[in-house]
Amino acid sequence: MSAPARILRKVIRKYSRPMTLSYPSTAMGEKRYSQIPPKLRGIPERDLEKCIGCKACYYVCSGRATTPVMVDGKLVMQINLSRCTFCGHCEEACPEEAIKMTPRFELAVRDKTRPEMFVETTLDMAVCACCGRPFIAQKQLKRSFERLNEKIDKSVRDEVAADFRKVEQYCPECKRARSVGLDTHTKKHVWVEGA
Amino acid sequence: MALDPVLTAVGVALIVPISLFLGVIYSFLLRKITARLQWRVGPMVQMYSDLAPILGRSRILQPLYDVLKLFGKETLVPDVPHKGLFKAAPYLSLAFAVLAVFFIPFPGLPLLSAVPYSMIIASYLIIAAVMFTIIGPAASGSPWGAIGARREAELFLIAELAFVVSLFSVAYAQGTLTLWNLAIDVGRPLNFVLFAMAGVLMFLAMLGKLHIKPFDIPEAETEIVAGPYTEYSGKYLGMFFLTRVFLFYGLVGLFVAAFLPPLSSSLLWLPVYAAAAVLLVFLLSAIHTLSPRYRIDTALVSYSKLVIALGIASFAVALVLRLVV
Amino acid sequence: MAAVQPPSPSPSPSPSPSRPSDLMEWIKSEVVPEGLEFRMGNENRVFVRVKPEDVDMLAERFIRKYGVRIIHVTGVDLGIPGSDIVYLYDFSKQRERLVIALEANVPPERPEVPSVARVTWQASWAEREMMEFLGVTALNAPDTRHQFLPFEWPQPAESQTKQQASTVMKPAPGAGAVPGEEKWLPVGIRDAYSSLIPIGPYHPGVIEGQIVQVKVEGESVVDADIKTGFHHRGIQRLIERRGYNKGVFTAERVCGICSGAHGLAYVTAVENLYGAEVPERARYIRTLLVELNRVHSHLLWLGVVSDVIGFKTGFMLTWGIRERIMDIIEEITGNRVNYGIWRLGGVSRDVSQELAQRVRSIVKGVGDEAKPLLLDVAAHPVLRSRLVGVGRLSYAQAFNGGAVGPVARASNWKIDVRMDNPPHAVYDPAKISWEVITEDGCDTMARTLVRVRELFVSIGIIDQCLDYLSKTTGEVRIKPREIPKNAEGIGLNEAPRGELAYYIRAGEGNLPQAVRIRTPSYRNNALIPFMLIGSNLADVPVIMGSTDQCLACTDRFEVIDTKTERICRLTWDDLVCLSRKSSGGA
Amino acid sequence: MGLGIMDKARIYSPWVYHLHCGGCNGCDIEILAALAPRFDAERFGIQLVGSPRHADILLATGCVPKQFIPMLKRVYSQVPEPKVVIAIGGCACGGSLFYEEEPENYAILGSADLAIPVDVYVPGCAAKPEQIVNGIVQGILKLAEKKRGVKTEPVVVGPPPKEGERVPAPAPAPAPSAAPGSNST
Repeated sequence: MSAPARILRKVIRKYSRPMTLSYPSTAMGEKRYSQIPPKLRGIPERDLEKCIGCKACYYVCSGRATTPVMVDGKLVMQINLSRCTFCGHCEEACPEEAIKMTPRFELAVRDKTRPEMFVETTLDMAVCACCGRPFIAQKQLKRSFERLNEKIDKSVRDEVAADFRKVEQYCPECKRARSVGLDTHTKKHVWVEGA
Repeated sequence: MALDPVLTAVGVALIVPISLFLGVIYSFLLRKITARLQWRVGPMVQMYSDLAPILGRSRILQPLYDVLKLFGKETLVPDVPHKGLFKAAPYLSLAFAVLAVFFIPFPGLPLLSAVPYSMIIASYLIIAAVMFTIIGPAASGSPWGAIGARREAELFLIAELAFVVSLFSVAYAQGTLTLWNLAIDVGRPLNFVLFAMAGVLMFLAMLGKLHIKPFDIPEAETEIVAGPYTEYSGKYLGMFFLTRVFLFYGLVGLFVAAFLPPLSSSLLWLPVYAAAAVLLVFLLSAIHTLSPRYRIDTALVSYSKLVIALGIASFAVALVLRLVV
Repeated sequence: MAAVQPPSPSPSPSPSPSRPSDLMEWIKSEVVPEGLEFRMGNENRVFVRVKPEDVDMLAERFIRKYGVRIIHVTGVDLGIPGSDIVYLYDFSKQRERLVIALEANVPPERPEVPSVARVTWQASWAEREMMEFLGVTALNAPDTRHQFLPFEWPQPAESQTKQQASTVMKPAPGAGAVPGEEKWLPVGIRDAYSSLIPIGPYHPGVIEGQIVQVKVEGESVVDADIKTGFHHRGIQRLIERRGYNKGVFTAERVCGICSGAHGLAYVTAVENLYGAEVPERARYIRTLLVELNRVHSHLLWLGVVSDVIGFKTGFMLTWGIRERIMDIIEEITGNRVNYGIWRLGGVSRDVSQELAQRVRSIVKGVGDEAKPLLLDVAAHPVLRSRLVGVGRLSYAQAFNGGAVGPVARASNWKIDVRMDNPPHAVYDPAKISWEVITEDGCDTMARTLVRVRELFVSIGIIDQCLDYLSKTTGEVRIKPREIPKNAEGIGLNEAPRGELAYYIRAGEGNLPQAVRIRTPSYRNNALIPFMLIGSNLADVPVIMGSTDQCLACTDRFEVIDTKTERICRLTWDDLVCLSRKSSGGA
Repeated sequence: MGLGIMDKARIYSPWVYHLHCGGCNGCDIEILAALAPRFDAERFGIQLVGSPRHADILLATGCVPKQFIPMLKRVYSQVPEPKVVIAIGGCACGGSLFYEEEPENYAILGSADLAIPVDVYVPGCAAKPEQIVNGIVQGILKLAEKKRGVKTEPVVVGPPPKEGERVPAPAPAPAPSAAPGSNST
């Protein structure tokens, strides 16, 4: 039996029932809709409570699709889906597990600037007491203080907390400028006030 | 049989929509059966219920929609010296295809096939329809068009040889050149041997003329962009596709008329005619699914060997039938 | 065909396992006797400082005496101290996993290097690429035209001979080329008897953007030339700016079909930099994914070639089977195309035992179903008539031209990176039993058979990997150590199309100073014009497809044509033949 | 009545032409996978055609290396008028991994919408075949809105948003009447 005849027999017997999924329409029931594995790297989702605005995902993103954006005093961590490569690297790097790659992938838009193309979390910023410039997200400040507490043993904890209270209200520049005066400065015994 | 003008006039007016509809159904069947043999669904007969309002209820008339869409599109004409010929070719090839349909009997509608020598006229019209798909692209000035036209001409040689030899061997055996007489009398039982052989020959000719897979060499889109139709767009391309639809109906009608005599003689035979046509389309799509494309030179060699051998054999049988029996 | 006849293929002694110490003696005594400065990298990589003058003499000795293969010739621009030209030689046939890199420093005021391309044709393309980007001229190289940039751009290498200048002329105004937009198109002499067919960048038979100039008499091809460089996205400059961790994701997106191979090659190169040790389970997961990538790439290729021949059913059936493999890849890594699990020192996702068990049965089902079907498709008489004897590439041409992967193995040259210098995955015959497939047909049919049988070997490897993964557990990742400052790393991997080489030189500030990628299609594309000459026009897409060339791979840098002995008048006229002024008319 | 049928016919038989502008051919293969048996696009009459002259819908993939620009524009100008361009994959939508701002990537232009006007964006690094079929269905709907003979003037689209630059949120879209599964027109 020549090869084409064998192929025809196989085609009629095995391949005449189409394996086509009924994708855009759900009329044929869920099973034939489309098979999506649970751990698919689809559209990322940011959890508002957990995100502390630490920009770890921005430093890790190889395509720079995640960008921190200042919008009228608020920090907006924005993933621009038109440039995102869905690689899941930010999900690994996020210290707070705020980003989750959902198996959702359906997205076809007519205009690139539609809200569906952006995954955002907005955080309000802590303002520097001295120069009045927003320098860090409040949540990140609070969270880093909690992290600090976990690591320090009990005895020193309240003293450190007091120092931290003094330091936390200034932005890095002001802190550097005024740090000598603060009694938390390591070499404060060297510096003599006004000398 | 005298030609009463009234009946033929009605027939002629009636046959154009019928042939268009049947041609579209045949091409749809070809696409659908090919798809089902390739493990997929193909144009859907019954569109999904929730998509129907947007994308239409059913796609049986898909070839018709393709043609209508092409008529609705803007037409780009290349800036070549002989633009007139480029534009005229589609009109002429469509005209000849429609004319050819008039000479092919439909069960119950003898049309002009009762005119003496109607077979010769029908075959010449079909030849002319295919001829203009060669002349038009040759004038299109693009290297792809030129190569496509040359391949079409080379293929045309062999397909034409098979077409003519099969028709005339049957005509010679029956002793008449009018298609209607052929379509009516079954003649001697021995004819079936001749009908079978000439039928296979005609089948090969149809493969060549309708660009079915082993011989769709002119339109090999992966080798030469779109073959002869590279430069055509919009309504000219639509006309070429319409020619193809009418040719499909014409060739199937001719096959049934010449080689399965009683079928297209009267209205009673219509269901059998339809069954024979569907079976023929199924065979065509099976061949279409199963064979890759020949290269033009190997195609000419292997195709012509087969065609010449069968041609001589069928003429011999026709000779025996005509003289001895 | 080539400037130099290849030596008879030296009998490849079974590579004897060598300890680093006696390796150095062997190199000092035999290979490079002069008192040159040696440096031993990790995993038998040896870096030798050489004077620029005797580079071609060394190449002559290596090629003549040992029948060695050039992996790549590339240059690193150091700025003030001139630039380092690196010649990578694959000695893995002589000593186990030995790769020797000769580095010649070229002063900025006199950037000349004797051309190695005169010795062996394998280096001709790499040298033209070097000349184009670094401005280091190879003295009397056989061909000095541009590699990626359009012909039109200024020629850094002034040593272009008079004769070559005549072949490449500016487009005469009004010669069909739209002035202004198309100024980089050279217009040459149109020969009277043969018509020139530009298979332009937009051609249905070719998935990616490349121009093949085919000079045709009637239907038979007289002369051929390839100009690509359309997919050049400056990937190497990006990786150099982004650092090692982000580089994984950039390297993975060089090519969509063999993204697994690129991921593993890049990770192997960086791990070679600092001599990493990768946990056993991660190695098995890496092997599993590279082999899955090979299976789906070969199925894809079978579908595309049968589509180009016109056998649409072959395309539909092979791609239908391929969908099941893509489901498995999607299940394991989360994405069908770019797997994204490659990390320095291991893998980012673990394959659970239950998943490995389930996938194993699916893969076995696919293997059993595909085997009879593919052998039937390969035995189809009309298909064979289109493939047998088409695009011939003899063993001498393959050896001298430096073919890699299935194209070389189909010409009876037994080279396979998984056997010679395996990447950081599990390939030693002790743990996984597999074998290298070779055919001696030397034509497109042989390449088809090589790929079909390789597919089933890969399915065997996948089965063994899954068997190991479903039985054991372990950690999948070790933190990468600090990368020493001026370390150099060479990562080799067997991509579905052939040998893939990454050369990375570490710079300061945790950024690579130089990343050089040499992809398999870079070599196989060079041989396409040889296969095209003498074939039929209808076969041009089939031959171009038979090397399974992946332009996106090649164009991370890219390729221009080759140079035959004869003075080749490589011309092309109005480039895109569809360019007709549209006169409207509804 | 005549025009009505032709507009309807334009929805029923969208012919697709694959316009690769320099991508990594991950999305190009997914487009072919959309025509393969599992996501058979021919159910909706979609056919891959060989020449831009026959095309209605252009599937643009890739981040347009600079050598492609003249050819891309030329092929775009040859597609007969009621045409729709669908940008498939991250590269064509926003230049994904290869687009860099301050040390500008010397080799590429950015994304396909900088060279030709794009109607539908389908993001994803290797957009899944389902997404592509979904995008084509969106393209069909957009094609239906384009009247015959009305030339679509090329919409000049600026470069993708720079880092730190807030993209203005557009006006809310009309109620989506599109096929389920795609969440916006």
